Amino acid sequence: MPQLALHGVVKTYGQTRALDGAGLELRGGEIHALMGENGAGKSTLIRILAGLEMPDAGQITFNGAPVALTSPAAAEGLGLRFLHQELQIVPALSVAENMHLAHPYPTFGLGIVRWDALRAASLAALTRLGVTHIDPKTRMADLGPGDQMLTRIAATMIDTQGSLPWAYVLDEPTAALTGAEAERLFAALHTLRAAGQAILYVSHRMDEVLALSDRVTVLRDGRLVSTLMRDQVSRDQIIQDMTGRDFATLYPPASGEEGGAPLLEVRGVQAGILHDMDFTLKAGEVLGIAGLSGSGRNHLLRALMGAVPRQGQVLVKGQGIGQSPAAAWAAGLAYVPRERRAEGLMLHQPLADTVALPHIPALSTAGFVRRSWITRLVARLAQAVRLKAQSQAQVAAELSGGNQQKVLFARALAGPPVVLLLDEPTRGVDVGAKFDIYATIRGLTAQGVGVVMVSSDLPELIGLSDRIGILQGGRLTQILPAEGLTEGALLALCYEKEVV
Amino acid sequence: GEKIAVITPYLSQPGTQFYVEAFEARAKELGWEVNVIDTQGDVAAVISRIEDVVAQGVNGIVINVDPSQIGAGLDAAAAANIPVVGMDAGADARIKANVTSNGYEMAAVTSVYIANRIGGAGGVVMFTFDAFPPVQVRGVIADAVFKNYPDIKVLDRITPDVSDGGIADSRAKMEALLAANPEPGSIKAVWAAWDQPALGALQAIEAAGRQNEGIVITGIDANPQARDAIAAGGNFEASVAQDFTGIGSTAADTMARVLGGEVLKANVIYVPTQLVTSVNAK
Amino acid sequence: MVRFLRHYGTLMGMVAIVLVFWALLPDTFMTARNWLNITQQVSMLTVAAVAMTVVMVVGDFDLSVGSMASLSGIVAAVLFTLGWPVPLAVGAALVVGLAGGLVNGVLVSVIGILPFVATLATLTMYSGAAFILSGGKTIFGRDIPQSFADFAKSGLPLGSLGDKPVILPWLTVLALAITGVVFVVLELSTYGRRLYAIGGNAEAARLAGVRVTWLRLTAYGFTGVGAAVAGLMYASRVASANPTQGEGLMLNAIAAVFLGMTVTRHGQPRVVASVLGVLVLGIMDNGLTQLQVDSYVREVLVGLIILLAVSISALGRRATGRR
Amino acid sequence: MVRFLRHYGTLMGMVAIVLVFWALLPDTFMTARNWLNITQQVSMLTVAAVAMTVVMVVGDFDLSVGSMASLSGIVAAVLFTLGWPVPLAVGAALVVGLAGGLVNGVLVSVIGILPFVATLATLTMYSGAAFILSGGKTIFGRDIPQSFADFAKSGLPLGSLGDKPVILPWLTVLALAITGVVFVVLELSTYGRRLYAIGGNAEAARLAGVRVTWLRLTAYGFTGVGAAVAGLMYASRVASANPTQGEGLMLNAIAAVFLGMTVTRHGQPRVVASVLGVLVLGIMDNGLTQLQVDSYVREVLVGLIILLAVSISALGRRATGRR
Ligand SMILES: Nc1ncnc2c1ncn2[C@@H]1O[C@H](COP(=O)(O)OP(=O)(O)OP(=O)(O)O)[C@@H](O)[C@H]1O
Ligand SMILES: Nc1ncnc2c1ncn2[C@@H]1O[C@H](COP(=O)(O)OP(=O)(O)OP(=O)(O)O)[C@@H](O)[C@H]1O
Ligand SMILES: [Mg+2]
Ligand SMILES: [Mg+2]
Repeated sequence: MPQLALHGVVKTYGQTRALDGAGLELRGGEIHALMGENGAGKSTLIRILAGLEMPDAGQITFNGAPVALTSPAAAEGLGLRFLHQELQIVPALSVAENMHLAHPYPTFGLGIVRWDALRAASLAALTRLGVTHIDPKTRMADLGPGDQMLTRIAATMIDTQGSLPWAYVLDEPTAALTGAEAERLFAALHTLRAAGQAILYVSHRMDEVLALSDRVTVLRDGRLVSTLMRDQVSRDQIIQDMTGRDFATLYPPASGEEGGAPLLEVRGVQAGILHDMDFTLKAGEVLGIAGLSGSGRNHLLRALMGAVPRQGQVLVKGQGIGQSPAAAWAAGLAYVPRERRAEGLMLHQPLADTVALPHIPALSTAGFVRRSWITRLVARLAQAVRLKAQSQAQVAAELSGGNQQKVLFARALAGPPVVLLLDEPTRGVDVGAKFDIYATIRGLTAQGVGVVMVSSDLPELIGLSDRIGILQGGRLTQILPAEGLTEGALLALCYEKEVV
Repeated sequence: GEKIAVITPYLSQPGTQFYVEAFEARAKELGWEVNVIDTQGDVAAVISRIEDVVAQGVNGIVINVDPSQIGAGLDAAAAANIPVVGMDAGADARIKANVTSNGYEMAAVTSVYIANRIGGAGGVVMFTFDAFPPVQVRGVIADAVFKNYPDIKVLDRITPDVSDGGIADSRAKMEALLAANPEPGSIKAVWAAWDQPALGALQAIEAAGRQNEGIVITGIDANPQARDAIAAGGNFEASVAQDFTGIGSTAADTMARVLGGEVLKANVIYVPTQLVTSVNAK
Repeated sequence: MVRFLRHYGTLMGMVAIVLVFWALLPDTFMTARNWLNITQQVSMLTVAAVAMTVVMVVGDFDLSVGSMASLSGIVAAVLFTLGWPVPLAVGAALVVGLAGGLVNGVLVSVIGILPFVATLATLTMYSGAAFILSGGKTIFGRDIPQSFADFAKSGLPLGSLGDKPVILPWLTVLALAITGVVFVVLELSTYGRRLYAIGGNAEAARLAGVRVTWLRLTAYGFTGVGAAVAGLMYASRVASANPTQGEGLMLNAIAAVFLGMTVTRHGQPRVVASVLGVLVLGIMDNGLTQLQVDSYVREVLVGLIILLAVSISALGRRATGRR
Repeated sequence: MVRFLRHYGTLMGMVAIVLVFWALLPDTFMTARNWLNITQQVSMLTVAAVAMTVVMVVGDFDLSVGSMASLSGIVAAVLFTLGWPVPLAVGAALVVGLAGGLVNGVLVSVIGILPFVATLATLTMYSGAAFILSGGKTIFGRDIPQSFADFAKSGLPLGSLGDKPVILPWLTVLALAITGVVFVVLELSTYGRRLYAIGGNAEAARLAGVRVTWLRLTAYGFTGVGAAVAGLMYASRVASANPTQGEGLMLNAIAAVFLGMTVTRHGQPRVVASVLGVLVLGIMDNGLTQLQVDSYVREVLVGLIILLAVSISALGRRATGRR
């Protein structure tokens, strides 16, 4: 069995020490989970394996012999295939061309591309993953996020003349997948393992990791903490290793009882694929929204914010609100968007600017902003969400994913809000930061804030919500209490119509 | 020796080059140190550069833009008592003298040449450029001359794109006009306010195979490329030679007289021009 | 060290340039008179660059500032020839600038054309309009009222140095005033903070309640008015108007803003930095002319200086981590 | 309908323009000779636009193509005056083009300067170099070898029409050949597909192991050589070289590529589309001149046509959803 090992890897960026003695050992025929909090160095380690970054120190050996991974070609030559963390696609090119981004195109010679062979190779790889509904000629931009991810995963399984892959390195492959799509991926991974291939796998979804992996390696602050067999390790142990702290229970208990006055009333709202939206949110209540990919969850929050055109009425505390994000923020709606980098942050500006932006009217007099007010507000909020940043002037791009998310939470809290709209609030966020975020949400509901939360993380949805609305093809089919629901039951409800 | 600054926005134009060179040659004999500054079309920058050389403390300044556009610079020079001489510039109380050719005269010579050659009748294409005052006056005279012949019809008055010197765009424009007037004899003459459009028109006529229709082309300036074409005996028949060398050296001599303390009476000094045809082109 | 170079590289480069000129031109460079000259010479470019900064803050460009400057000069001059009084004609030229800017804004912000393309097309159109209005001629001489031409020739008396009076030119005063106004608008007002947010991430700004389409449109309006002011200053300085005279402003204004961006903390466009950029260009022009460096060599040197400043800043940004 | 307009709007506009000219100029517009003329007139712009397409495919710009074209013409002409044989001088000019392009590539790709800034600075430098080499003069007449000037005057005999021979000018042939080569490289070769991938998402390409830095650098090399070829064609056509003669190429080349992008399916830059864009500009120039439309009005009209095409495409893209 081939074996790849890294020892004592060190990597610094400017003043950040991303890796500080990290290590890993990967064998054929295993599914190996790589775990760690946000910023623990997982992706950095993977980029080093991929030949995209050079380590400052450390050794890499393949079957016992030292190797130098100085370029992506060198990594490919060793039979390593990568799926990097960010959803990296070229929207303007076809599925087939996207799948061959990391691999040589088949040619007639002289670099002239053989399009038929290109498509055939892509189709074969898709089929290997059990995906048959994607045509390699389609433009990548025309696929949904789930299909895009499947395509990228399939791309790691392409046959090339050069070297056969033996190891697949997948950095958060399921972050954008629904349950069913993830299942398909897991089945494919099992097949690969059975064929003696190795899989290195990064995920923040604890249940997934526990169900799938043979071994678990945990990094903390760039250091190797432990590598253990699945059957020697418990969930609590992994969390303990990752965070150095102990979370008896991840979901803080609901504090107050719901049943206050109605805060948000949605009456016959239509927008895009959404139809006949009717629901009421009461003070202190968390309404979870469950649904399959493309069911319109994202669209629902955007419609409430007035970011997409809508018909029908949206009332906050009994008052109708105008159709623009400005009107929504002014009425006390606060929004934490799904894509924090694309939709939330001013990545290269001081984080205080991002936090203050929607609240500028309240932070200014006679058209001029009051710097001191902003400073005071941001200082208070940063503390409230336990933000780890050097200063208010630090740019958001320099923060880890979890802390970036906390910046957006801080912004949502500034109002203070009447209703909080959350879209996948903990996507790609580590356990520690997740706990902080859950505590923040609970703290708000205790003060009577209402929350509408979209999440694909079903345990989270069940753990935090008071009621859960099921969205199917743009319709809210039912709203039921979260108490006592299981993941399986919830998933079944989301699929209901298709099953029938 | 004396430090003299020559400041022009138009150095890349062939005429300007010649008189600047002649100026430099004469200046060398006089033992001057000459700094030639090209502002590449920017007139305000001419003012700025005048201010700079005034700060530097030159002994004299030579300009070739219209003085009314650079009043602030001339004031700065006057305040520092630095004499300014115009080289193909324009008249102004603040410059000691302007050395130039008579633009009205040159345009009259070529337009009358055309009128005579075509017997006072037929279609004429004009290439003009009104944005540049010395060239604009040429168009005014040609308009007047052609208007005086009732049977001469001005087919088009074209302003070519001069960012490339004017040949290529004039050629494209002429090609289009030739295509629009396919009948032999429908275009009798091309009058160009300077040589580049005349050369472009010539290329267009030859490329269209219409060089034997007797289309008469005239230019102004008689630059070497134009002289070659005229000497070849084709459609390009005449141009007017400005005595660039004479302008340059006269400007230097004028500056020398000013620096010598002489007070000049006439503030325009005309250097004679000459009609160039195949007889005297070489 | 690297970080230091990145933030202060360009600034130190500027100081070095000034010191070199001072050493080589001991008597004439470091004089009040020369510096007043420089400020006056760069005043039009300052206004154009400051105006350009506004659209660059929202992450856009405006290639049409140069032809808008030409057009505004021509509009005023043509109205002068029709006998309009100076304030009215100048006002009309500013209105044209505003209108032209808003047209750019509509094309980019409402219709959604790339700024480069939209303003490239309007560049052609505004320049064509300037040619049509003027009949392609330069308008000068008696057509330009004395009071209009005098503006650029006079200034605020500051006292006297030796025997000569020292005068702060009105052009300089105007450039400073406009810089001040734009500084206040961009850095201190809520409007300006929103523009910066749009430049940082337009979609995020929209979701945060910023009226992106409208604000982006108005930013072009600012730039259009600024371009018109620069064009009028130019026309006053040369006491004439020519349909091509603003052409040089556009590339220089953009160069100045970019040069300025190399000194700012996060590489953002900022008013004061843009003015620094303008000064670098102006000082180079002034000093190299006084040193009698050939005009063409000067051009190459200016290109090199820009590249050097920008390279240091780019490399520095790289070395300190992400960009 | 909207979708239809978006894809075919510009194409239909082109056809409409041609039909209008045909109707208004029944005898002279739709003739083989006129079309051969047009192709020859636009041949230099075609090469420049096709070269520009290469860098635009990777999502960049090259503002220096115009001054590189001037420089290459000057280099060849200066070498002619030194007695170099034509092929050697032309070869040297092409090497200068390649070198200049690679310098741009290094600045943008290796050092990481924004394309706009880097090529703005090199624009100044290459233009300065052309001025220095030529001493600011136009090189012409006996200095230009006959064989070099003849290239632009002759062509491939195609037969005869009526009494006159019909000749496909070499300039047209060369432009077609270069278009063909670049088409094959961009659309059919692995190299070209990698360039498109970089333009689509450079970060994704980098993570996938595409040598982004290197490929981007080479793209500028292509563009530099293309600009040099355009400059040589220009010099041959006017049988002279002038340090500013390429200036008009840059903005027109960019305009042509953008105009072309309005016809492509997803708004990408493509070679054939760029050539269409060039043709639109050339046909407008030819037809409007034949109709004796005032040059200034023509300028405004061309700007309007570009805006119209781009607006329709932008609005269409909006209406059909994604951008
Ligand atoms: N290019 C870079 N420049 C500077 N710092 C970086 C860079 N890449 C990563 N870092 C820093 O290195 C550390 C490790 O980051 P890395 O992306 O490897 O974490 P991760 O474990 O993958 O986290 P996540 O779970 O959020 O994906 C973080 O502190 C991060 O901010
Ligand atoms: N701006 C838009 N214009 C047109 N259609 C849209 C727009 N936004 C979303 N849609 C469509 O509306 C449907 C619902 O999308 P939405 O993103 O809300 O679903 P979702 O439940 O959040 O799923 P996912 O998790 O895949 O994002 C999808 O079919 C999507 O293509
Ligand atoms: Mg990661
Ligand atoms: Mg969605």
